[in-house]
Amino acid sequence: MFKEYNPIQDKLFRIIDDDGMIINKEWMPELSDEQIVNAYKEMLFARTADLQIVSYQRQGRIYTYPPNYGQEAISGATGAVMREDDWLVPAFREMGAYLAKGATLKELFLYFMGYEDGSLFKDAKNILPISVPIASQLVHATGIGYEIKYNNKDQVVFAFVGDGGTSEGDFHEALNFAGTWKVPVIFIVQNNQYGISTPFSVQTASENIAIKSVAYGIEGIMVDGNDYFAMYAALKNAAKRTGEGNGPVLVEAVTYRKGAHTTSDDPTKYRTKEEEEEWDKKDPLKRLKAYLIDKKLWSEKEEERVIPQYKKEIDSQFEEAENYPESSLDDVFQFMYDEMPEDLQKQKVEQEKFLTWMEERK
Amino acid sequence: MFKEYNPIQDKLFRIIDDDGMIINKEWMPELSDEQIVNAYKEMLFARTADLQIVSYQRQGRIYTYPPNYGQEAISGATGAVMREDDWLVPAFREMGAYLAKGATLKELFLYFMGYEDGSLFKDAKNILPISVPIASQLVHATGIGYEIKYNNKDQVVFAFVGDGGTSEGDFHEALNFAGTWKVPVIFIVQNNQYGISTPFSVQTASENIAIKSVAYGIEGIMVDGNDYFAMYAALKNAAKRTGEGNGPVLVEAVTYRKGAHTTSDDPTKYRTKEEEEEWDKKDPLKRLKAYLIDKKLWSEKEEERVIPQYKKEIDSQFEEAENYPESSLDDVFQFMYDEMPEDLQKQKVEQEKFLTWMEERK
Amino acid sequence: MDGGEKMKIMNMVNAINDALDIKLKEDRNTIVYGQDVGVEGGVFRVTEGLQKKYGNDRVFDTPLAESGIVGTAVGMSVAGLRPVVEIQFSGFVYPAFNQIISHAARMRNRSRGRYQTPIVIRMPYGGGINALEHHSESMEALFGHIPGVKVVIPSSPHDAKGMLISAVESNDTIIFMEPKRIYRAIKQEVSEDKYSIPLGKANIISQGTDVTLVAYGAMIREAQKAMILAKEAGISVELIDLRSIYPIDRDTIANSVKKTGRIITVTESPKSFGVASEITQVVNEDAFLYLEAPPKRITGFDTIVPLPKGEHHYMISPEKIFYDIEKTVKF
Amino acid sequence: MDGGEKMKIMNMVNAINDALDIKLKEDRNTIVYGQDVGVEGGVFRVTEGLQKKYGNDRVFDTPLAESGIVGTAVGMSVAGLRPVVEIQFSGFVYPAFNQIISHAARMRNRSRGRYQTPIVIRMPYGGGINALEHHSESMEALFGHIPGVKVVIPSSPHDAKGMLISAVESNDTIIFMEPKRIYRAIKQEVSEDKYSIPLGKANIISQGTDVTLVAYGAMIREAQKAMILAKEAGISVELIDLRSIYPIDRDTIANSVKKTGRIITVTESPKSFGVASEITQVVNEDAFLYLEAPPKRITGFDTIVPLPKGEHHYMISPEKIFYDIEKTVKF
Ligand SMILES: Cc1ncc(C[n+]2csc(CCOP(=O)(O)OP(=O)(O)O)c2C)c(N)n1
Ligand SMILES: Cc1ncc(C[n+]2csc(CCOP(=O)(O)OP(=O)(O)O)c2C)c(N)n1
Ligand SMILES: [Mg+2]
Ligand SMILES: [Mg+2]
Repeated sequence: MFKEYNPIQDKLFRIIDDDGMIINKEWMPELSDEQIVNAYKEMLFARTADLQIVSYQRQGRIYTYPPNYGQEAISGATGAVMREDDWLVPAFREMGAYLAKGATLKELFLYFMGYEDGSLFKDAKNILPISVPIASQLVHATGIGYEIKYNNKDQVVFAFVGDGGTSEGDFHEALNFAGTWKVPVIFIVQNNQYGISTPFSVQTASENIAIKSVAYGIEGIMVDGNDYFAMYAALKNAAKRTGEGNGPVLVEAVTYRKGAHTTSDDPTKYRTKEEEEEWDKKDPLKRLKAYLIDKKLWSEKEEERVIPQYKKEIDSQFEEAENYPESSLDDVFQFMYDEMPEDLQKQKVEQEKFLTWMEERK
Repeated sequence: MFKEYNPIQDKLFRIIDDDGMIINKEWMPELSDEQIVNAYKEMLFARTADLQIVSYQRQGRIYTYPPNYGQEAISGATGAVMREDDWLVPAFREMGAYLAKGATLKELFLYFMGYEDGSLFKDAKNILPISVPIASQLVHATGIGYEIKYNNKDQVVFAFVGDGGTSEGDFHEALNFAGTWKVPVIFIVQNNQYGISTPFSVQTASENIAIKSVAYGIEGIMVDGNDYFAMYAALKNAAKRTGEGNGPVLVEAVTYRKGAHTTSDDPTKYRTKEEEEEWDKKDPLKRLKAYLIDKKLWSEKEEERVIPQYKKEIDSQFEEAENYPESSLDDVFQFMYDEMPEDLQKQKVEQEKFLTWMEERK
Repeated sequence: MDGGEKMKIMNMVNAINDALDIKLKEDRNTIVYGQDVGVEGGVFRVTEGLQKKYGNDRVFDTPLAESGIVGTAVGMSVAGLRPVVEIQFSGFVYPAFNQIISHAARMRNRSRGRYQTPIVIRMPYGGGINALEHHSESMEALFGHIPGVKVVIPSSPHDAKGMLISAVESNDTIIFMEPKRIYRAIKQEVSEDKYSIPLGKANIISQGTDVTLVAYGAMIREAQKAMILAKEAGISVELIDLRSIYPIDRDTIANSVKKTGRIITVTESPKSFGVASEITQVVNEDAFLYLEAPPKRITGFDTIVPLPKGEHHYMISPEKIFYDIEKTVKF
Repeated sequence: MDGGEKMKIMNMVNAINDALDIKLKEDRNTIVYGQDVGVEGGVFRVTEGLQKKYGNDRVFDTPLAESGIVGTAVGMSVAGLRPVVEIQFSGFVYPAFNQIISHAARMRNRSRGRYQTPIVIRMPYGGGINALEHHSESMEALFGHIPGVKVVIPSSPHDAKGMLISAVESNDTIIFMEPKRIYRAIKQEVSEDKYSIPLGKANIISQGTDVTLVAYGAMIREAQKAMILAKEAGISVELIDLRSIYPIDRDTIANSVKKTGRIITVTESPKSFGVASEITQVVNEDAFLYLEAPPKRITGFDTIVPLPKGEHHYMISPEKIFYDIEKTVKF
């Protein structure tokens, strides 16, 4: 696959076209009908949640949130390929992947409501918290890859970053270390064409992102990130390859951020309606749905049936999050060090004294 | 040239072979006999100086020094291609280039003797001081390139870095910015196979360094850095190309650090005699000399005649440096800010008071 | 002020924008760039409209790479330009730390005065805006410890404009930290003309006799609220806006302490190794015999700034300041 | 000490090597890496012989990239390893600053205790070795201001070994700064057994009554020389080796000042925002009423450390320390 879709030739790996028709049978992954329907449902759930969150945000019930809208196939395919023991190293825009790993929507809500516990992802095995400083998490992925190799474990790391993130020095260092160490890491770049308002053409003069793999002597492939099957096939292949000790893989997932950068961003300032409409034609859900309907595996009716269920589920998790216990002063201090240094204890005690004074003053 | 020697094909651009015979007439640069002889003389001078400095160092007359020994053709060719107005952004191992730009040996001696004034390069136009934090200077080159483009100047930036330096994030950011900004910068990587003791294979799994250019959508070429003509032709071409607004160029100069990393390093710990001997065959001076002797432009006798002259010249500049005036307390303070802040003035005054006390105490 | 001066109601965002506008108009060497500062006009809209006005080669977006942003500014400034770069949030300046400490701060000294790096590195800092991780820190003390740069922080629209103009005109590298919490919270009449406020001098906001209160940035507003409580309690506070973190205006502080005998410094930063400690040292050096109570620091904790739901535990309230004023005065 | 203990003459390089050796032998999760630490054994030979002994996957060279070095250590440690990484000189740690401040220092807090980053970041620091630019700085205060890491500095072979063993066994990220000037200058008997010295505690090197002298790293030796001069002048100095920059051992310092009434801190770092200011603040907080003279700082200047030919202007001499001891005692 990596030979055939050599990024030097600027080739895009696709399996279905914009209308959901298979155009690349050779690489069509072996997935049962049920698996495909489930994949669609997960993507639909993620999108429903996404749109719902934006409306919560408008109601002032949640802080800034970065929607995944339009990028669901990437997270969906990652979720399907990742095994329980595999590591997920997130950026911040791959909700479906967290959910697939075992994180809950409630936890995500907590995070974007500003609760520390939203980073816990309690029941998700081997997942790092969301990483805000762009691209810095990629080096961690390489480090985790080293541990896997060192201990001969059967694991693969899935690490996320955006197109903007490829400009950071840490992208370079992470891939370069990973290349020389030959560690089992898949670097997934969600190329959604923008870093906030900055278009891809301002990020780099490189023909595409996958091609950057040659700088590290590793495999790279440019995949239609809005094509669930292509993403699944590419990641499955990459995971096999890297898991067998052949070194890291760079997967560029070409996609489009249909929503705003975050709920505080206004994309009309920097992109055109025409562009948005062009990309609407490539919408990942639309395409997978067309495939399913064509195969009689899905229907508008079914969709109308599940969406209200999803909404209810989302609302219920959101409400749970809204009723989360308040954060305590302890929470600020307790995880700073393995054992709290004396001086830090004193700082806490002093604050408590002040709070008592405040109480008494009332 | 850049098409023909596409680094993706791992092709090495050479003009003369190990014995100084032309093997690539097509690209042989148009240089007069005099120019070639001069080039050889400059390289010979640089080498003579280099070896001399190592012996000064052994005598304890100079601190740590990083020899250029074996890499003279790269600096030599750069010096010949650079115009007066062009910028030179040094790393620290390209003596011949500084000299060509108008820096003096004496200044270099001052630098490695630990005088601040050794960074001044008084009569060299548009040259930055030596940069110690590896690769960090490359971003400056890109910035200078921006100014050139902004003001429509007829200038090119020649920026140096080592193979080790290509691993730093700043290498990535410098080339990526330069690529998107399309600025007139030539990034010259002296791939001397080692970063201190670390071999190239540990730096990167990339096939070669020139190939990293594709990650930035810029031209790249892998050149035999021990072949003066190849280096000259490549840089000349690169300068023309980039000067005409076609964006930056990455030139990998494949060479070998024949000496130690610095005078405090012992290469026998990490490389073999066989390897050194293999590279001896490719020595840049040996090859150019063979060419010249073959063309009857040079002789052993001539060489025996000039070397003592060079040595004398080197010694004389060294002695001048040794007699350089002592650094003053003023020197520590005066260039920190455009105007010295009051507090800094006070710090100086306090120190002066202490020095007076010391004097009086004696 | 003479009659010709035109005043306009501005918040800090407007005032900074105005300062940039003035300098861009006045000096073709002034260049403004960073992430999303062009088309978008900055995530806080500080550079709004400037790209349209001055063109893509003078106001523009860069790749997402802070070391690249500051490092290219070093190169540009050496070659004669005067870049004003934006770091989107101060929490993201660290990839550029090497370029700041190793080059911007050292190029003049290294080149023995031959080259200079007149760069302004603007960045919003500080807490109180319900932001994600890394968006709320106040790490100005880190920059204060770097020889070769200056560090300044305005506390009002008026100051922001005047100080930024000075910063752009300075031949030094200036770390210009903007208290984002009060970007839009304070509005005041600001002259539309060009004016500048010298860097390195503190500003006595109000005179007092019982205790000196030093603050800066968004903490000035909290300090002013605390002063109301103090007044009620019959305590006369002298409020100093530090304005310049480095160099520190020793004289203004020491003179005030000589009058009041007591000093409290308020900063949002972590407690240890912060600006307050430096001020305490300065006061010990310059006004030791006048001290009637231990110089007090009111700071954040030596912890990460909590996410929004816990941020109130960390943030400094007017009550907290008053609490310590009272304790210090009663010492 | 019981009879079984075997002692050996070691300098600090030997002692650090020995500590690494012990931990590598004892715990397969311990991993040592960095630039040239493998085949070469480090530019200062600190890791000499370890690669041969423990293999390429446990002691190895990396690409030349500090952010990569520290960042991969964050990943490894989260996954269960205990990396001890070397930064070749502290002047080259800045490319890794973001990984330290944004991740190593925050991962436990961010993940609510789920993950930890038991990393040791070793780096030689300080002046006095006639080195090139960026090879002589003492910027420990920068790290002291970062919540979530600990910062320690040994002053002798004995301490270096015991403190490094504690550092490797700590579940926190430890910035371990090594005073390269005394790497080989001090030799002493050091136990070949495993022992550890708790981090966070200062060490009273010698008791005294007139003035407290706080120093650390290479400055201890200079302080000891100054004490000879002080003794001649009839001044009794209490010398405290700070050992831990963060957290600071407040009690040991305050108790000493309560006895002596006077304190001087010696650091090689730039003057402003340094360790001395923090100690002055601590003393003002904890022993204000005992102070008989202003807490004094003896530091470098707010300048770049000069190149070798000018370094003597910057370096702190025993005479300088004595000069200030005398002034402080006579205050
Ligand atoms: C180091 C750093 N610089 C700047 C930011 C501010 N910021 C947050 S998201 C973003 C754009 C990211 O673009 P991209 O990597 O393409 O990811 P996307 O948002 O498109 O998913 C920026 C600049 C940051 N978080 N970290
Ligand atoms: C950022 C940084 N890290 C480490 C060093 C220490 N150091 C000096 S030279 C060198 C090796 C450089 O290798 P390379 O880039 O190949 O250049 P060469 O010495 O071979 O010319 C190292 C690690 C440094 N100067 N800067
Ligand atoms: Mg993007
Ligand atoms: Mg090299």
